[in-house]
Amino acid sequence: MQVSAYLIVSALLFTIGAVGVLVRRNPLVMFMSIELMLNAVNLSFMAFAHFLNSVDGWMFVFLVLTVAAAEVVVGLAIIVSIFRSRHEIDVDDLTMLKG
Amino acid sequence: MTNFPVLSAIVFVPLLGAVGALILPRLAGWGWALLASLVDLALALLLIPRLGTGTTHMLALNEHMPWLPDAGISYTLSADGINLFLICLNALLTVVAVGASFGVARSGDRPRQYLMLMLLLSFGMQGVFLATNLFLFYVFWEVMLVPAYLLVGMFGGPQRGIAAIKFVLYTTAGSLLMLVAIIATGIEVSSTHHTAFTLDLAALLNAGVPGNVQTVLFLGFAAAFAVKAGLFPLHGWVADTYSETPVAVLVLIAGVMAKTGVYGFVRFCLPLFPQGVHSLAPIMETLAVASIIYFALEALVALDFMRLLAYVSISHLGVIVLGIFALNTQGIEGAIVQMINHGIIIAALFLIAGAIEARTGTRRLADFGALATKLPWLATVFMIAALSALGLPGLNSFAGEFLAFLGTFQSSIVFGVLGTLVVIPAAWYMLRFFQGAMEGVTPEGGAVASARVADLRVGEWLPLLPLLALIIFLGIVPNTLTAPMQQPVGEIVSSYAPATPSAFEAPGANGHVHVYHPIQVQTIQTQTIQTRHIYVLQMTNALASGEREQARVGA
Amino acid sequence: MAAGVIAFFVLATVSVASALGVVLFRNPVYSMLSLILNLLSLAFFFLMLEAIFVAAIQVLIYAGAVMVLFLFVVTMLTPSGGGISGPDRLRWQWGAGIGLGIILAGGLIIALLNGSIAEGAKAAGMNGLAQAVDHFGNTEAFGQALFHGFSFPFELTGVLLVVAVLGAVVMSRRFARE
Amino acid sequence: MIFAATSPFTYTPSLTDWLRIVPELILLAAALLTLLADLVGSPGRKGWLAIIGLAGAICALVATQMLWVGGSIGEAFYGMVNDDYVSLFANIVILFALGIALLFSPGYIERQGITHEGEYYTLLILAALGMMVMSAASNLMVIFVGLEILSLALYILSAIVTTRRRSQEAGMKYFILSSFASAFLLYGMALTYGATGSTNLTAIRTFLSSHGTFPLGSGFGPLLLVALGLMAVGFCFKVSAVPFQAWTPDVYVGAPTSITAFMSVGTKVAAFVGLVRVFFFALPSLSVEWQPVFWVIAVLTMIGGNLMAASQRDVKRMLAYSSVANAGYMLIAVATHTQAALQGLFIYLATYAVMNLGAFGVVLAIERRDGQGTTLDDFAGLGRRHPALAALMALFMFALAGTPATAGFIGKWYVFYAAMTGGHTELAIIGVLASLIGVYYYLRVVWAIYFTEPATAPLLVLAEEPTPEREPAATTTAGGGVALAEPATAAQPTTSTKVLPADRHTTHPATWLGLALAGVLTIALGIVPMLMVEWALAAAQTLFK
Amino acid sequence: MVNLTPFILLLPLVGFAVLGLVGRVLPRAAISLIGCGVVLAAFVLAVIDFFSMLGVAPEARFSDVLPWTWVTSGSVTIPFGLLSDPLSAVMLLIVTGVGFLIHVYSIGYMEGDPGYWRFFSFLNLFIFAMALLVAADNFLMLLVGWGGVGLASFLLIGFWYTRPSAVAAARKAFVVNVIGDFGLLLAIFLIVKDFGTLQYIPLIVHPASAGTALPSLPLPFPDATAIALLLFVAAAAKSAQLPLHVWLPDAMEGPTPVSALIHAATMVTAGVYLVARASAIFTASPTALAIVGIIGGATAFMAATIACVQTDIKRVLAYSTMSQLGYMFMGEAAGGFSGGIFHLTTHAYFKALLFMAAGAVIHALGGEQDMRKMGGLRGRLPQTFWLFVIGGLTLAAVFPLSGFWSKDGLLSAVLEKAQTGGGTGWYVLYAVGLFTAILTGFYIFRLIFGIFFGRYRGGAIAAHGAAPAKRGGTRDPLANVHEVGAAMMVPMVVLGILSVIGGFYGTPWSDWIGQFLEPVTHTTNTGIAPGNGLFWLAFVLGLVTGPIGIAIAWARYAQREPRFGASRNPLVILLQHKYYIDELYDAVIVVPIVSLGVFWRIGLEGGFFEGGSLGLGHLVGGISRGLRRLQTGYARNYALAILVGAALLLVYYVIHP
Repeated sequence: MQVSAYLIVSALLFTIGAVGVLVRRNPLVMFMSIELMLNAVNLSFMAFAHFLNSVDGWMFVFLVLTVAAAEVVVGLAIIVSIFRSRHEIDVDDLTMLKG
Repeated sequence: MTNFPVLSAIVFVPLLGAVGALILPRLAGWGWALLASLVDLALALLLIPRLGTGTTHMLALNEHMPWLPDAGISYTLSADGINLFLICLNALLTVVAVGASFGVARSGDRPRQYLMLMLLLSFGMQGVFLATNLFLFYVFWEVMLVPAYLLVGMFGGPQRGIAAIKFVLYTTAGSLLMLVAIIATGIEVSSTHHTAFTLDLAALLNAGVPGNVQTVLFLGFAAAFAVKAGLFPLHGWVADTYSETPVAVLVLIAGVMAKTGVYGFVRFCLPLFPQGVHSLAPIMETLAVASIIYFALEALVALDFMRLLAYVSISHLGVIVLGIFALNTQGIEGAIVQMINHGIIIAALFLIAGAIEARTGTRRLADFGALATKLPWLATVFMIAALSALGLPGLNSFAGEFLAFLGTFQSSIVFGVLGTLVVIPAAWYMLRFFQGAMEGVTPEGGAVASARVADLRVGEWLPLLPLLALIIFLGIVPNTLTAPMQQPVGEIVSSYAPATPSAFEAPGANGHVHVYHPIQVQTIQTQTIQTRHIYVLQMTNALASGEREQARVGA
Repeated sequence: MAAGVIAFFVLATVSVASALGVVLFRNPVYSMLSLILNLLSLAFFFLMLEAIFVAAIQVLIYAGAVMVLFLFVVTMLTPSGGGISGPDRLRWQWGAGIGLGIILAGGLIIALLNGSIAEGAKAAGMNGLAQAVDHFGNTEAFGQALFHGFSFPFELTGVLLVVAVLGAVVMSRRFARE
Repeated sequence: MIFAATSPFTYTPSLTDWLRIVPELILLAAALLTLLADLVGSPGRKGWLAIIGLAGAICALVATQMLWVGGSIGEAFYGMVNDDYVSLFANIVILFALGIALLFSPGYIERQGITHEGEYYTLLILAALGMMVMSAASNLMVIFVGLEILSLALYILSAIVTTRRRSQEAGMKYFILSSFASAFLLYGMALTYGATGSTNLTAIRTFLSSHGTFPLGSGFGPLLLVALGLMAVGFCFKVSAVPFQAWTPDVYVGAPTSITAFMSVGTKVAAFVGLVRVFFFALPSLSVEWQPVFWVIAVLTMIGGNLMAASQRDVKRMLAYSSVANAGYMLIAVATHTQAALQGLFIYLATYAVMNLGAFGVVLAIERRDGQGTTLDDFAGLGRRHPALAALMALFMFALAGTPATAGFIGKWYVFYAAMTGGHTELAIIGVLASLIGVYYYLRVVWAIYFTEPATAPLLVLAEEPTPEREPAATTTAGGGVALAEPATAAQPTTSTKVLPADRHTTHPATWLGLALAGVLTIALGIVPMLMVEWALAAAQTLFK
Repeated sequence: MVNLTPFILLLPLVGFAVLGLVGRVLPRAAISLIGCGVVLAAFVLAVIDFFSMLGVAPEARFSDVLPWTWVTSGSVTIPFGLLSDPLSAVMLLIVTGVGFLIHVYSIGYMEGDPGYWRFFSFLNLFIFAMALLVAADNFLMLLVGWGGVGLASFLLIGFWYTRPSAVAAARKAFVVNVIGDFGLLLAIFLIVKDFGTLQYIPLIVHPASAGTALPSLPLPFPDATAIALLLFVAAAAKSAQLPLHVWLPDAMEGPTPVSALIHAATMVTAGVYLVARASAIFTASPTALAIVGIIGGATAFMAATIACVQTDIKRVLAYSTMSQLGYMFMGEAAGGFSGGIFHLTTHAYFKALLFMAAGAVIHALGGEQDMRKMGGLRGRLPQTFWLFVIGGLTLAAVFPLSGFWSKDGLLSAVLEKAQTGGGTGWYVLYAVGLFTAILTGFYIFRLIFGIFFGRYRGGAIAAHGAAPAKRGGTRDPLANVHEVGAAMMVPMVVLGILSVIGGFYGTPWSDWIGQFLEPVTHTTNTGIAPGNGLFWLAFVLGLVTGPIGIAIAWARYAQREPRFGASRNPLVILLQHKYYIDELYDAVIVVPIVSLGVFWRIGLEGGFFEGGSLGLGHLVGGISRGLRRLQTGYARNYALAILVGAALLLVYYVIHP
């Protein structure tokens, strides 16, 4: 397989994730979309690592995994905290700050 | 004594005064402020014997210290015949303004801040007049703005906030463009001559600004200066600011700060950008004439005497601009003389107007009449100041206006005639103000009819007296002012006039290039120019020189 | 080779479809499951790219542990109808999002099709992953790099995790003082 | 062994490596110490945690100084971090910001009733650590991890007032948007890696300079260019450049003010240093490609930030937009891409840090318990109520407006100067015109402080009515000014006798110290900036070769 | 010869300063003493100067004192110089001499005015300024004096500053005079441009003086016409010539001594002096001279016609002054510069006398100035009556009073000019002059008859300081009317004597004054020589014109009930409205300027500038609010913005290479 093939899959996943953030108002789903974007990038890294014969990509993926895990923890904590105080998690309701 | 950094002292003594004024309570602070301003005045006056000989070059007396050498920034102060008297004026008017603030210090609102800001303003303006590194100049230029903004806004009339912010926005718009022009000047000079980037005026003058960019750079500087001078059509801030500001502050703002703009033209634009100035001089002259006439007419129909004086002030500043852009000796010297005179007169007029308003509580001209019956001394003082303002021959303003118009006339008859025309509306509006307030009949039931009748108090006399003395003295011997600037102005003019040797021209104008040494702290002396005692028989040369003069003007 | 190509296309289809599922499923739980599917398909990609260890942690940690946490929260917060009520005030973002998505994907694909791995970079063989794999074995090579050349970022992840833990504590623990 | 000592598979960190990250290590130690110390002592009296953090910051600062003066500097940990003048310069600014934020915190925490004090301090210090790591990074993955450390810490800190909806909202928005933008950055990094074969900045630089015809001559151009664009998105988000600025005002307003003060400065430093490391150091050969982009973004940011700030009445929000606008001025330096511009950028960062921290500090000092009370109306008459706070605020406002003899002017001067020497006079002109709008809204604060009286009548009258004997208590005020009520308290006149003393807060001594420090530096950097200029030059020379 | 000019200036200046600063607290006697004393001393010095000048040869009668340099700027040096030469000597004698007499007169006239000290202070100021004007050795110092007399005139016209009419008159006088200053300034600029100096010495000394040590004016020189005309603008403004004459009648609002001193004897003649002083420049431009002549003639005629219908006695005299000044300019235009100065001196005597006498009448009637309310005062005020008659006869140029010689000299110069090739225009001017002479005799005796003859037409006159007499009382309404005191009478008598004999130093047979002034004025035209055929014709015409006018006046007004009232004759109405010139100026100049100012204030200042800056502010504010609406608060919108930015960047980079 050409590297381009992986990259195109990666690009598609990334785009879907990005659009997902835009179109969904459930923070959990938005969050999932972000995970999707990160994973798309991971795919690119792995493909590059493979085709470049370079270990950097692997390492980067590992870091991204960790970061994603940490983000999940923090993000879910924030979402839960908000849910606790207002029993609604619609992102569109968070518009006190504007203008 | 030669090693004493007198210029720095002149600049920083007011700052010292400001600090003291902030710390000390009411009258002690006032005393301290007055002391500081008096010391500053004394220091400034001490410069006159050193620089008033008529033989000192432009930028003769220097104090130099590196600051940010990589960026061409240094702490350089210079004094010569051009700024000598402006320094004195600022010091004097600071004394006057502080003196006139006694009431505030005794029982007014926030006296410590008031006095501090006033001295800070004076500090900034001394810096503006003395700085000859462009960066330093800009620093002081803006430092001057801060206390002015606060003074207007904190102590002004009911519309003070708007007036203050308008003032700041107008002036900042100009000065930010100047900032760009300052940087560009340094860059153009250093890249043309492949020298290190510097903003020292002396170094820039020695190197020379490349001709092709002079026009643009000049415009950048002119934006700042023209706004400060209230040149038409950039005057939008003037009337509002002046009518909202307390008079003691106006003494400094109208009396001195307005001069910084026109001073900037002389100090920086003319020597640095001869070609640019030359090509744009007609436009500047047009604007100056427009200012003169337009503001004169506005003064003629103003309903409120503070606004009237504001227009008077900028109309006269138009005369100064006109003189400067005549680009000949008489014009520029007249302009500088007029800067001093204008400062003195407008300060006096604002003090008087303030005294009137304090007594009557109104500033609508229609409310006034026959005050002279109650306030004869005030009327007398007012009369003298008004007469000087309208350019009565024999009082100080006349000398400056005469030279400025003379210079203008020699460079362009049309502008000369149009500019001189202002003497007619000037007489009209000043008399309208004077007579309207002091003479005629008191309107029934107005604020004036029931006004307090106390004439000028000692506290009001003292600030006015030195101004009156100068109005008369400088009208009789204006040569006091022009003599020290012969040489430096001659050097400026030499870049505009063809190098025709003339028995009556200053040596600097003979095409002889003077090299400015900002680094050494010294006063540069050349051979004594022959003193100019004029005797009847010597006048035999006059006609011959007159012909040359004509040739020079024609060229 | 052909098997590889077929596998690639199958996996590509699955991953893209599951990604779309994440975005399009109304119920976040379905989105969640779809995401897990996507992660798994990626793990297979990693296997195809000969990164065995990464594929393993992708399945174990990501698709496993992390997603379980996720699932837990999702189910907790979406008792019925997803915790979202009321009409969507930003429906138009669907149009904008899809439009932009097409542009984005189009741009990326054009760029990616026009470029490939730099020959020079490939020739430089940068840091010889293949040799290391040959020398140490796949997982061992990963470990060697992690604990040698990449020890610093690896240690940094420790800081990151401390932050995450603190965050979780701050967000969830409550004091009586409030 | 078939691998050389520099291979990633065999590289072993030595003592030199560790020595080069001493400041970061000290800070980490301080963070952990704070965490441990949090176990001791009762809630609500944990101001001394700040002292630990402060000690850590000072020690780190000293270490930074020692590294600068005599330490062995250079890359460490297999080229992951680069302990050079750039990172040291950034360390100084970040640690300064951290120190000031720590000084601001005790009083603020007390007043706002923030409960998780231990975590607060630890996260604050760790965020600073993240910033330092990010600015010292010389590898894309360290940049990314550093960025994530600081971001995660800041998400939590923004949302740390869990009882306040605005704070939660700020945390949530920041979290979603920042993660979103990070994904773009990460994708850009991935593509860069693909196009150049390495994540190490030096390697990328070497690779690009050794392939002279690259990138436009070959087919790799688009890949790297797209990578460039995506990374620009990520960095521009972090520095709050238009059109990626939208989160800034919301998060800055919602977050606790001490955090806002810190992140407005620290994030900018870290992000800009990261940005210039990537673009100036690693990708200079592509400057033709990225300069125009940053040109456009700089212009948009300057104009947009200033315009949007112009009509704000909430000073905190206005400062947020001002932060956007200032990012625009800094982006001028990026778009100019010369050594002087880099120097200007560093100077701007440092000067911006002191004055912006100060400005937020004053906002923090007058903020009410409910996190409100930062509008212009609340500043009205401050000159009479709190003369010292008012004077400081005026100073910071003038500084932000770029008045000479303050730090603000030095920064602007160097940036505009660099832009013009770099041939971008038009950017300088746009910059000065935009800053004219800035003058308006900064000085409007001064207007409110000095030119207006408090919006409502003194509450004393209200307090007098039910219980006249309370009057003496109400007239004494700790600020030394005249006791006038905050406007909002007048809205509940019935309970005013209770509300009044509670809401007339004193400013914590540590806050005063922080404000004084910021004030002194704001003036000092405006008048004697030589040392800073020199350091910035050294930093610029390091990076711009 | 000695040159005491600096002291002549200094004395009244000291007087002004002393009286101005401490006069308020000085006793009246001290004020009178100081006020008159300094002028007397100055007069004595002027006399000494004059006689010492007579002692030296005519070419050597120039002495320049240069106390200090006023200003030096580039090639222009202007000293504060005082020149003593025949012209300035004559002028100083008149100024200080007549000035002194009027000071003395004022002691009586202003007695009881609360502003007594102020009045004398201002009078001294005037004497100083006028002395400076005539003694200056260059045009700039002349301008200083020129402005100074304008100021003094302003102050004195507006002396009673609570009268709105006086205030308005003062302002009008000042502003119109400033128009003259404007002309003078421009003339000065041109002189500097052409010659590089403003000193008289090189400018005014004519080729005729070749052979002396003094340099001469190059002829022809550029801009001669322009300079001359600009100088004449100044002269016309100061001397109330068309079209700048409007201020002089109004200036009669001032106290009568002021009218006598400033608006008759001295200041208004400054224009005549200026033309004589710059005779070399005027001579160089025949065009300018012709214009001066036309304006002079027109003013002489027009003012005389207006004077024929006025009823305010001071206004009659004011128009008379204008008319006489017109004569002087006419004569000077014909080249008779010394003749102009000669008439200036005689005019100073008799017009001052007339004003003083009018003042005596007004004083006696308690301030009444309208001759419709006078009549029959001959019996009550006999001395005043006779002095008035002497003045009137002199004005009417009745042989052999001084006015006859001087006016005849002027008309004769005009005729000579006409005869020696000046063109027919000069004949017309001569005819106008003759006709005006008839009018002169008419209006002045209309005035005399109106005041002193016929029946008293006014109301009862109160005694000074007493309440007005009760109406319907049987007492003589003129019971309280008395002849004025010695302080007022003596100066009148002196001037009466001077009016009678003052003409004998300038007869056609022995033109002493012409010869004396010759080194300065270079008079090209001393009138028709006695040997000429036309001489006697002209002489006789001069003899009869005045009496003709007197006779007409006698016929119409020397009756018991003369009619001064309204007339339906449109010509009379036109004259009563002074040709509607004031109204014309209001409509054409004042109203447009003020309207323009107001229009600008509303339209430009309030509209464009104020509105513009506010509008700009609102625009920025509006954009700001508009942009802030993009900041919706929806996180998803923000994400959209990020994505849009990213997409734009991407598209740029993809399509760009």
